[in-house]
Amino acid sequence: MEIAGLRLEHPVLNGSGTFDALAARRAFGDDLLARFPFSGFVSKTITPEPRAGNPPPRLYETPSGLINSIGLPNKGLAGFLAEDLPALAELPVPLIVSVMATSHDDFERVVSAVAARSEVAALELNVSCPNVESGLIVGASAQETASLVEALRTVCPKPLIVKLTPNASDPGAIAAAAEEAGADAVSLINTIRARATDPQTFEPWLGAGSGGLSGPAVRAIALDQVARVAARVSLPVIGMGGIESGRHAAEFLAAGATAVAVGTASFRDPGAATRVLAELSEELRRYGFDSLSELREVRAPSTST
Amino acid sequence: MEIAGLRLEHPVLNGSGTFDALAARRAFGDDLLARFPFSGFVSKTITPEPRAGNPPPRLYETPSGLINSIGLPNKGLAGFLAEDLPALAELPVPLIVSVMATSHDDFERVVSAVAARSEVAALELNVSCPNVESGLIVGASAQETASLVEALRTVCPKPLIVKLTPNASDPGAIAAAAEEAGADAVSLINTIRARATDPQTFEPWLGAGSGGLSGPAVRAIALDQVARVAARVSLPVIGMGGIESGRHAAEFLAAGATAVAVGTASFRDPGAATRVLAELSEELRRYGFDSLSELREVRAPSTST
Amino acid sequence: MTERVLAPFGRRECRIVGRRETGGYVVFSALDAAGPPPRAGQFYMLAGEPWEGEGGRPFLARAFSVAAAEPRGEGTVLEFLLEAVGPGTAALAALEPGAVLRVVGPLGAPFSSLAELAPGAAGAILVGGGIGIAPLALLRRSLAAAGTPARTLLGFRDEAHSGGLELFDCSEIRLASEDGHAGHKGYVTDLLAVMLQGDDAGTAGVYACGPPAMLEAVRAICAERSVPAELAMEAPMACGFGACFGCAVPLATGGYMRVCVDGPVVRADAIATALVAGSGH
Amino acid sequence: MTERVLAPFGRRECRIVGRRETGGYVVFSALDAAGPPPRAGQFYMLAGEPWEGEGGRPFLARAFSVAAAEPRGEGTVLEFLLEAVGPGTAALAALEPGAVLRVVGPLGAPFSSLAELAPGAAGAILVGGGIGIAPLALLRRSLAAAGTPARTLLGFRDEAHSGGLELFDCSEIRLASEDGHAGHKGYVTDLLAVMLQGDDAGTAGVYACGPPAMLEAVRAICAERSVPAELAMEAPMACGFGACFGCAVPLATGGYMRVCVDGPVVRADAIATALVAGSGH
Ligand SMILES: Cc1cc2nc3c(=O)[nH]c(=O)nc-3n(C[C@H](O)[C@H](O)[C@H](O)COP(=O)(O)OP(=O)(O)OC[C@H]3O[C@@H](n4cnc5c(N)ncnc54)[C@H](O)[C@@H]3O)c2cc1C
Ligand SMILES: Cc1cc2nc3c(=O)[nH]c(=O)nc-3n(C[C@H](O)[C@H](O)[C@H](O)COP(=O)(O)OP(=O)(O)OC[C@H]3O[C@@H](n4cnc5c(N)ncnc54)[C@H](O)[C@@H]3O)c2cc1C
Ligand SMILES: Cc1cc2nc3c(=O)[nH]c(=O)nc-3n(C[C@H](O)[C@H](O)[C@H](O)COP(=O)(O)O)c2cc1C
Ligand SMILES: Cc1cc2nc3c(=O)[nH]c(=O)nc-3n(C[C@H](O)[C@H](O)[C@H](O)COP(=O)(O)O)c2cc1C
Ligand code: FES
Ligand code: FES
Repeated sequence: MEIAGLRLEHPVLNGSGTFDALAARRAFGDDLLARFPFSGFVSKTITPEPRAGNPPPRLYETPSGLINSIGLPNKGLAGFLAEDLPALAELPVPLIVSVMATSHDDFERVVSAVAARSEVAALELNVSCPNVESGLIVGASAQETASLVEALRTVCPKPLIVKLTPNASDPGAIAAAAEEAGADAVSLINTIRARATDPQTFEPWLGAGSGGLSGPAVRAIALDQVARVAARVSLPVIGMGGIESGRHAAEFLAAGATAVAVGTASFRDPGAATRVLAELSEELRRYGFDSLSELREVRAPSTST
Repeated sequence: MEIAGLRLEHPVLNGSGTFDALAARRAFGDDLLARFPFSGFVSKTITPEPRAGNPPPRLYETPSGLINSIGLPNKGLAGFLAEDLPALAELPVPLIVSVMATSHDDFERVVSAVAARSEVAALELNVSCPNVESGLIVGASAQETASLVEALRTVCPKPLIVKLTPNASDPGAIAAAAEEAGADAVSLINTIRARATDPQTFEPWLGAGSGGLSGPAVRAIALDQVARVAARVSLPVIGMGGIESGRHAAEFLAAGATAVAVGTASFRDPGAATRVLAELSEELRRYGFDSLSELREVRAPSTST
Repeated sequence: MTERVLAPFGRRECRIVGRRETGGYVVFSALDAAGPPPRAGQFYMLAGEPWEGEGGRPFLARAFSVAAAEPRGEGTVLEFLLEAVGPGTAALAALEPGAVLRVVGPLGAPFSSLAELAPGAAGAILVGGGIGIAPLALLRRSLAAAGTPARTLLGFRDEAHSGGLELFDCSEIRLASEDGHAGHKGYVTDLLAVMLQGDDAGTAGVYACGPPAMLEAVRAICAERSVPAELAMEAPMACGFGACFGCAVPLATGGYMRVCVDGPVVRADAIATALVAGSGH
Repeated sequence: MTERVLAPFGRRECRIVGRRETGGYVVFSALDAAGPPPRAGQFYMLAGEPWEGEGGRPFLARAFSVAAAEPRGEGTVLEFLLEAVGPGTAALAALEPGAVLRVVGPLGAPFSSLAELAPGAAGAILVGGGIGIAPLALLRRSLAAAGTPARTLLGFRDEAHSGGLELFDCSEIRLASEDGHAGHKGYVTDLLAVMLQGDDAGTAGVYACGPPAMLEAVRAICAERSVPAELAMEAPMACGFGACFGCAVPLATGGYMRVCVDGPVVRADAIATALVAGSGH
């Protein structure tokens, strides 16, 4: 299949920041490469300068979900290009690099430097991370999103995926703005702003005060936003949020997604995406769909409230 | 305790639309009155004209949550005033009537007619229901909310609670607009837009296409919005969203809420609010808080991202 | 109208006291120490403890018609007939004696007496399909106790969906099965149509419970012949006591009723259709 | 550095083959047919089947140090020492032989050999507190197998938190207990301090695992006396294989390490503190 000019073996990617292929290789060795579960690998979001990330605690388990407040720890652009990119190039699938910055200039610097590298197949713009100020501002506003994408479009000859925030009144409008401004695809949802309480002190539990919710708890919300966005734009949509099974993947595809991503489910089982893919084929067969695109045609107009 | 000029025996209310005291009286008889679980009763939202509600299916169970797409069935203003209000007046607690309309004129008509009735202690404005168009529009915009509340303030001598939608980029800004315009309190969260898929056909499952998510799945999201809103306004905040235990209630109070409401938990146990209240007292004792307001002072500034 | 028996307010805990398997279904019984004896047609919202399972479901309680109710000590032993079709029913079907059952009920409107349903009728006809035979078992007993003559027609898909016959302690049951493994090969409503052809319409009242398609057929047959009928309906429920407005069934006069408080037993001519999207499985 | 044993990619299913209670804790063992034998200090992410419970938790798998590993047939019997402190540990503690255990592992960096940790040292000192004695049990055996002399100091809060001693098949354990029910009345780090006073700093290497406050005391004592030490750390984990960046512990040089891939065993002088917000219980 092809999405935004990217050739993929199958429709299951990873969510940015939910799988570190280099760390996983330390844990699983080359068995990881032999059984690599994703059809394309999305890196954790990188920023212009190195970041240490948020003070712990960074995690809180909720009913059927997880709050994280990681704070985008990363080596920064230079460290990523020098150390990580060559190692990531050994993965058997196309590489999509997720990037974030807090100004147009910084964004342009990161995007052009990353796009210039031959190891990189596509870029994803994280304008939706709830843990860093710029994500909130850009991703919640159609205008901000459009102006950013327009600016980056000119410095990025590679496919540009815009990752939408669910913390917006109307994600469809943001997606439409991104399309208008030249994005090649959109992906959603990122995590939903959430908070936990210290069991002993009743103060905020997370070191950074609040974080983002992911996992099965958010799946129904994600599915709705994917359906609304897919109804609004003709760009390919990469759907994610709580996908744990092939059934769930099929639901996102039926709602209009072209591909899906597995995030939190990989924490519970590093090979979850492999199972999701196998179950998805099984679902298609059971319900008599000949192809993914046939499943996508099911979708009813999603204008209802 | 007092909230927005309303005297309440304790801090546990019901969420609008999650407890029909008249139907419950048919099921439980006067045992309901003898053991009434809430300190104030919030009616299901009423509208100017009668509504039949959405076509079935109206419900879908999600991991630790529930999607509903009920569509505000109600007898309309006249039917409510004539038939329901006298019966609701028999409840042993103050009555808060939730109202919604799709224009300022209609809103004014409903609010002034309801406020004129002596059985009514306070009104709640539903500007946040995800199932009816106006809720989306008004509740997602600070300006719309302010102009509505200003208009209704002049026709409503009784306490006016504004129920906020979680489907907004910045609920704190909406709350601030409501405060500025003269609201006496805010309540949140209403349900979060969500969607389900028909297990057989892969089409949208709910009769209306989409609905709203409630229950434990949304609690961490609700807690964050309550903390942000409480940090932004000095109005009393009625917090709700997935509260199932006294522990959860204490977390909302520690985040800045003055009172809490129990919604979906009542479906699983009609007397859930009674248990929540008992457990809340137990929590206060265990952690050495002398009063609810002491618990509320725990809250750290919630400006962190 | 036969009055509903009111439920104690709130949820209470009962103990499972019996469990057996029967023709693809499970019958389990619970000792309800604090609740009143229910009437036929009423239901309970049931959940286990613990309840939420793998994948975060079941989350809500599930509705079950009471199939038998016998006094024991101060309380009542309630019997339920259960078909495992999803996570909630699977979890309940796995409960062993001694386990805690969380209960709200009895809920909803019961069946009417024959005199109320069909004044002057000589006898009742009970029509049950699949798991829907459950409330008819209790109804059959209460009709017998009242001295009301009744004939019982029960239909099943196949042998794997044919449990609970032993809940009926009478010998004049007529059976139908879609695969022909027992009784008439075909639908139970075939038997009803034949029976009502013979009957004078004025001499019978019909009580039915079963899958939506069966109820719709009963509704049509009885409407055509002007035979008064009551249907015990199902609809997806979140609460069971009128709180959520989720269990909507369209009324003949427009709008919707709530199955949990306005039903589950309804006059067949009160509803627009028994084929409600989202009901059945 | 002793190399980590790599885990097979993905999650696999094992069977519980044994379970016993010991001084407030539970020891359970599982037959891992497909995984390699682990090294001391490594851990596994464990979950039951089904896993999610009442209230929607546990949701994520939980981390457990391997306390013993013995070959059986083609596979390995893994033993874990478990203290029930919340929904995840409670669910695991309830698993009976025959139940399915979902497993990812072995994960993380193991303890170094004494020659690697403290070149020239004459012997190892193992310092364990509470449930933290688990990885030391396996370490003690592997040191013994390598012929490395080792003394073992174990501390417990009280009798209800003192299980698992029998995992150490050696007689020279010295005990401390806060309530004085066994051995020295006080902290296990009191014993360590005394022992290191007598010792020449160059003659020992310390391996420690236990609650954050104990590890921090070990770190301080060893730093003061320049004794090389390795700590097996804990931190809340979502994944266990470096995917989530949740298990952060501050480094002495600034920034954070991930306990799951950069640890759990770390050089004591590499971290800024063992008292990390959110760790322990
Ligand atoms: C008044 C009344 C009386 C009843 N009496 C009996 C009885 O005596 N015995 C008996 O066995 N059953 C009875 N039922 C039916 C029983 O309540 C259902 O079978 C049960 O609720 C199914 O729950 P489940 O979790 O096993 O299956 P579910 O997963 O809830 O599946 C049941 C059906 O619901 C739909 N569905 C699938 N997924 C979802 C979802 N996530 N959310 C919502 N709907 C979904 C599908 O159509 C599916 O086939 C009665 C129902 C009512 C309303
Ligand atoms: C490498 C490693 C090895 C370990 N080895 C062992 C071992 O051998 N034996 C053993 O018994 N334990 C071991 N542990 C600890 C064990 O993993 C924890 O005790 C377990 O994860 C607790 O899970 P729980 O659900 O029982 O408790 P939780 O509810 O997770 O509570 C544990 C603590 O987490 C915090 N907490 C409370 N609620 C939440 C929430 N919702 N989300 C996040 N945090 C919360 C609190 O501080 C609480 O006290 C090890 C941990 C690590 C990292
Ligand atoms: C621990 C964690 C870290 C994440 N880091 C990033 C990130 O760096 N960049 C990003 O765009 N999304 C990040 N996400 C969001 C995921 O990519 C995904 O959008 C979200 O988790 C929803 O999918 P899921 O429910 O399958 O996890 C992160 C999510 C988690 C749970
Ligand atoms: C079935 C159902 C119907 C509801 N109807 C209304 C309504 O009429 N008006 C309203 O303001 N909120 C309505 N709500 C929202 C609840 O009042 C509450 O804000 C929300 O459910 C979150 O709380 P909970 O998680 O405790 O249920 C409804 C919620 C549910 C589940
Ligand atoms: S099930 Fe909630 S109103 Fe009927
Ligand atoms: S637990 Fe996920 S990175 Fe360590």
